[in-house]
Amino acid sequence: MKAGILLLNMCFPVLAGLMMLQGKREYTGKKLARRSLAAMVIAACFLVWNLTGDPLSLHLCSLGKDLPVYFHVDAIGKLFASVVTLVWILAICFAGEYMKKEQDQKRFFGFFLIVYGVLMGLCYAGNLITFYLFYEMMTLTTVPLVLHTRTREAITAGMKYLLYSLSGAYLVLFSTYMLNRYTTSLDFTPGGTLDLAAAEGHTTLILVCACLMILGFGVKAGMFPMHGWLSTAHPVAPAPASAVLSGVIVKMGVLGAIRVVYEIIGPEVIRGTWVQTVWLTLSLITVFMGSMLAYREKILKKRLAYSTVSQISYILFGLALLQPQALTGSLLHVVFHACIKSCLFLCAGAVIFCTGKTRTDQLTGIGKEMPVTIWCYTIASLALTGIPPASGFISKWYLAEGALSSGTSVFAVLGPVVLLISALLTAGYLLPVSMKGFLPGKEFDYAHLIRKEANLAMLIPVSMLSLLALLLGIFCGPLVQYVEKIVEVML
Amino acid sequence: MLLFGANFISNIGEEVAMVLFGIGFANLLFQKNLIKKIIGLNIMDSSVYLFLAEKGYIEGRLAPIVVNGIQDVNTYINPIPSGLVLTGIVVSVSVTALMLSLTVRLYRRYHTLDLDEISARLKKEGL
Amino acid sequence: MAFVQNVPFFSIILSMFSGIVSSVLPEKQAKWLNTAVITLVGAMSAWLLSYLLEVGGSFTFMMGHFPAPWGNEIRAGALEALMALIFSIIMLLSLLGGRKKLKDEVEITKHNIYYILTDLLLSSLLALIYTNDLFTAYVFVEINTISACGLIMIRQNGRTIEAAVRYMIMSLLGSGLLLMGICMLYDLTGHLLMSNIKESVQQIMAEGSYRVPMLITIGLITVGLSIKSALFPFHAWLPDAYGYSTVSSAAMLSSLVSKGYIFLLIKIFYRVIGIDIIRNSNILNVLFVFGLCAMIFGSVSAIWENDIRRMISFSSVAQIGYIYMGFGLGTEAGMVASVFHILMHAATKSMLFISAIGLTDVSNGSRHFAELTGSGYRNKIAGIGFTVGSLSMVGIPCFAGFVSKILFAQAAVANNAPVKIFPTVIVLAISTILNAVYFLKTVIRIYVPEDPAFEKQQGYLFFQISRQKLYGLTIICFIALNLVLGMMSQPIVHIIEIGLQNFS
Amino acid sequence: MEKIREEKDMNESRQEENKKPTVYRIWRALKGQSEEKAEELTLEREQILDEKVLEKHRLDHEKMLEKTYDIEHNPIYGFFRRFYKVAGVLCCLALIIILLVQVSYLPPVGSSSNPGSNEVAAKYIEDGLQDTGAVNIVTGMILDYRAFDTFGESNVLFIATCTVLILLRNDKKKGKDSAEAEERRDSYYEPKNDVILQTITKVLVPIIFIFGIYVILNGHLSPGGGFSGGAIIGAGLILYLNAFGFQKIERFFTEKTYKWVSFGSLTFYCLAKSYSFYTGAHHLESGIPLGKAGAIISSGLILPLNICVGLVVACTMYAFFALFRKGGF
Repeated sequence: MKAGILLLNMCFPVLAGLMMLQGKREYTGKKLARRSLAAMVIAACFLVWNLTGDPLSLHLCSLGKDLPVYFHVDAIGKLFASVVTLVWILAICFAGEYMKKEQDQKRFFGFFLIVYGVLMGLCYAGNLITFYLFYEMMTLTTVPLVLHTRTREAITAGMKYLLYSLSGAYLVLFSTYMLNRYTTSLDFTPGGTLDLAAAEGHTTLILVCACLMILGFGVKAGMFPMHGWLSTAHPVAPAPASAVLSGVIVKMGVLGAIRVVYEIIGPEVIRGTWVQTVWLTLSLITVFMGSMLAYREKILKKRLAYSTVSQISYILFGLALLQPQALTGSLLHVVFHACIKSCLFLCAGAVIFCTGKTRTDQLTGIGKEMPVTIWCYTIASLALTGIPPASGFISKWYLAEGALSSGTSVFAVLGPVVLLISALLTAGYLLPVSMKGFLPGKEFDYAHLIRKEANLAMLIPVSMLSLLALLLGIFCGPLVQYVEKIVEVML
Repeated sequence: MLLFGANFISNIGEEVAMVLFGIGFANLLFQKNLIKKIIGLNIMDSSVYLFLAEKGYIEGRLAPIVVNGIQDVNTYINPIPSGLVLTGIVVSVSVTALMLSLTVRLYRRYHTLDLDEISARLKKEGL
Repeated sequence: MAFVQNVPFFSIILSMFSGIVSSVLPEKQAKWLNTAVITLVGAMSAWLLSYLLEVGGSFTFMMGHFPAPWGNEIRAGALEALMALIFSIIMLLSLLGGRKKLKDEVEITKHNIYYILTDLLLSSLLALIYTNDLFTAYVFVEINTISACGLIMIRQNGRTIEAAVRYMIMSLLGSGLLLMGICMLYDLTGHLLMSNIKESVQQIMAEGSYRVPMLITIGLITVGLSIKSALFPFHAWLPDAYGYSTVSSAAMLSSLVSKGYIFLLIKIFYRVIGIDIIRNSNILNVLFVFGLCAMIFGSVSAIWENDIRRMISFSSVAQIGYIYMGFGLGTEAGMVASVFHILMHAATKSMLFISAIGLTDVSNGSRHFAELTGSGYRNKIAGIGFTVGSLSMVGIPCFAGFVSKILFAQAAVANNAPVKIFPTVIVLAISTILNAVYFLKTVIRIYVPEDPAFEKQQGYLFFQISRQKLYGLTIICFIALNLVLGMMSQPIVHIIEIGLQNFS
Repeated sequence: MEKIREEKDMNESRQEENKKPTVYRIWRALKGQSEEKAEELTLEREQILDEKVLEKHRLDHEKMLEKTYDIEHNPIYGFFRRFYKVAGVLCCLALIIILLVQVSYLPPVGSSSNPGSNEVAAKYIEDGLQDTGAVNIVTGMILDYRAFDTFGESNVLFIATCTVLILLRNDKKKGKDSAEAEERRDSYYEPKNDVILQTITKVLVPIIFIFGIYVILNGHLSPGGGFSGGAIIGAGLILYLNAFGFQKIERFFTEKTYKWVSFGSLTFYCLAKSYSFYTGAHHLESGIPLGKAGAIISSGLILPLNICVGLVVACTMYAFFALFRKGGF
């Protein structure tokens, strides 16, 4: 019974999406949005059903020799799954209005649902093979979202996204082959499944594999050497798509890193080795560089994309510290950043939808034109900057604390410093928009000012997300306890 | 001479066959002219027949045709290589016919026998 | 002796006889005869396969009244039956899929010759699969070569004839070396039947006389067969031959002919020389290096290619490189991976060719990427087929390619010669990513919509499934085959393993 | 029209040439003079290609040549060519040396203790007569012991003919091109009626045929057999064609004849051999009498098989020639 529900949670959205793709008649955007919203709600019910109740596992089938497809619902999976579902429902509400201006919405919504199903599978995946399978599927099914407009740059962006992700995935795959000899099993078990007897004397190889895997998942998470695709793919995708891309899809790289480091190889193997150093260095570089790039960027969506790069590297930095509080911080930041960044992207989408302005220097006085949107934007940016009591503050606090109390010599100090600097930069690149927006200055002529406020279908998701960004920070107790429970199991 | 084995002197006939084989091989591979290529092919095949004939031959014995009922092993040479030669000849005849007909077609179309030139012409045709 | 044991003999003789009969039939009857024969052979091979899986082991079949060392023999085991089954299925599908193009591209008076050629090609493939006698193998290799050449140049424009000449030259060099090797092997052992040769080869290697000539002979045979199957430095003929011949020929050549030679090479390794001797010699390392070169080179030149069919042909250069790389690993697992890759590549590559022709047909027959824009919408079924094939080539899970890549990687990692692990895995990764580059580029290209006005002006015609039911059916069967290979690979891999055990 | 006139006066010249005494002709030959009017004995072939076409081809050819091998314009190509040559020679030498080394290790020629002369050869020699009834052991071997190879071999011939048919058969409908072009092409293919050739052919061809038939029929008694005899008969056919041209030979040998003869013989071959394979594999008696050794009618299936092979080979040889000559029968 439970297994059936689990499968339904993955298959139902996919089937719904396929039906939507195959549907002959060309529906209006609203009707499509309503249908997909209904589908999402049903899927969410299944999800809730899964969340309540003890962790269950399911052997589906087997792709060839010792390649079982195996699902296992555990705490992290539940956390990610709920975040995904939340963002998804809101994004679909938004899309129903936003996609009016776009071509063939049928395909958009269809693939949107399919991607959701695949993500569910990714969250529930119980071993590395299954994870890889759904990881590839996710890459392939998100490409249509990226090149939705199918202009030339959209297609090049799609190719870039595809190649980056595939090469990352292959890094993972081939280090999986290598690792396969030294592990008892590829199932995810906290503390790692490394077979110490077999691993004796092969530590270098294992470390190389670990490094490759981290890099491979880092591609999806936009870690430093391979962050190029984000800034290309996000701006060309329609706003709901880019919201989920940087809100959720990118997090899946993080999930992969967690799975591999904490549940396959085991933190003890990596702690204090060069791999940890490399990882920390790369993530810190990315944090700083992402903020700088975002600071220098003029196009709003690109700026947000770069900010995603730096924010995700906060999470990776936390993971790399291999230290309980830091891990807590990272997981918290996963949740918060999902809400915040999708909120920001949806705001940008709303602005583009209503005014057609994409560059930040055009946005003077935008606050007068569409105040509600920009208020939500402001709240979200404050949260991202980490102004207490908004949510970003909590996660960053945990991160900094973890960094200081982790035994890593240089990074213990360097980490918090970099985090602070980049927080300042974050304020520097996010807030000017709303300042200019609300206080356009004297030469702004109020005569030609017209209210272009987005309508409810857009405002509701945006405001809900910004409220979440605020409230999760204020009433963060239960969430923090939940995360700490996870962390206890892992470390 | 260290390179070579014990029977270098006694197998002189086979060495001729081998040299022929190498010559035919090189002709088939490196000649530009198709007809010369085909000649090389035939040289190669006949060298194989020579080799087989040398293999079948045994000092001072008769051809494997039973004469007045003597069926002693020590009377006749080894019949198997002769059979192989027969098969090989037929195969090479058919292959040669095929190659020649291909050559004729190419010549009728491009008025040349030079393979590189033919490919240059093909590029010019942009076919 | 169970009646089912006649199946190898029947299927060889039947396909040959149908070829002979087709020479006096008009083309329509020849076509039906050909289809019927291929189907029948497939069915019989399936029957034989089930029988052999039931009883296990393998059996030999005396061709004539004289037992082993004197007469000819054919031998059938599980692996041979599997090969025969898959080959006949793929040949049938390729013929069905390319039938319409055949009508357009080959003048009607030569159709029955086309079917004669395919019948004899089938018979020679079956004989190569089943035979237990080296010289018979040589004769049928020649039949295979000649009929393949005929299949290339039956569509007569300059390109195909030139390609046929190049193909013939290369494969004649190969068969010259092969024949010379066989003669020397006969000279050293005094036998022509594989099992007897193996005994005396073991003896020779044991007592150490004739070790040098034996190694050189093995080298001759290997080089000959790898030339014939277009291993990397000898692939110059391949792109033209596959790229310009009529589509069924291209599908059959790329998926069957070269695979037949490779299978013969496997048989020689196992049943003639003995795999241990091969592993102790350096030949496998040479094959390994060339295989790696082929993997990189083929993919790179496929990326620069601007013509869809030539691109697919170059990719099959790379795939043949994979197979030889698997040999080169020198382990049982590597061999299994190679054999599975043979099947996978046969299935996928023929599908790619067939669906590529569907795409070019709706683009005024032009094969350049620029014109292919949006053809995935004009011909939906072909678009789907091409996408599935590309994903399988790129190695996405659930498709056949993923399984063979995983098998290769596992074989490489489990290899006990650590010097081979890293080259293999790294080159696998690189060439997979290169595959991804050119195949997915094409897929995205065919799904980028073309401006309808432009399409109308170009006069692109749209594909109606009602018009070509056969074509659609073929593509669907291909997709099904690919999914079967990808999802239920376990029993097939099992069959391959036991088959190889029966070999040695 | 004027072609006919040329032929006429050429015949006249030849007749008056014949009138002169033989001694005179020998004497003139000794003096080293050539015959008068010798240049009239030229074949049509040179007359048919007119100069303009040849000139065009030649110029085009030269242009292509310099286009193909312009070393100074693309030096890489030039380097490649030179490298190619050197590599070619080196490969050839390396191959030869390897093979020489190989051969020098092989068992010595002519010694009776080679691995080749083992129980297989012994069995063929000792029991060959009893097993197959063929006095000629090689024939017995290729047609009975190892018949599968030989069957494949005749299929090689068959398929080779098919491919040559694909390439060279011109399926032009006769109605397509005008009558005089037709006549022109025929005159192109037909040789001039050469008296010497025709006389000699009249004498030789029957002898050749009879010899070929003899070789085929005695394939199991003496050297020879289907392949050699068939080749001989094919040579006879080709000679006849060269002497008398297509119209005469098409009275008794057309493409249809070729098709049916080869079909019939191959079918018989296939059926007979499958019968014997089947019975052999199932250890049944193939109730075919071997007859008395040494007689023409003996050795079971070998005689009919030889005849079939002979027919196939003869037809194939002739078909090759006809296809190369005219693109049809």
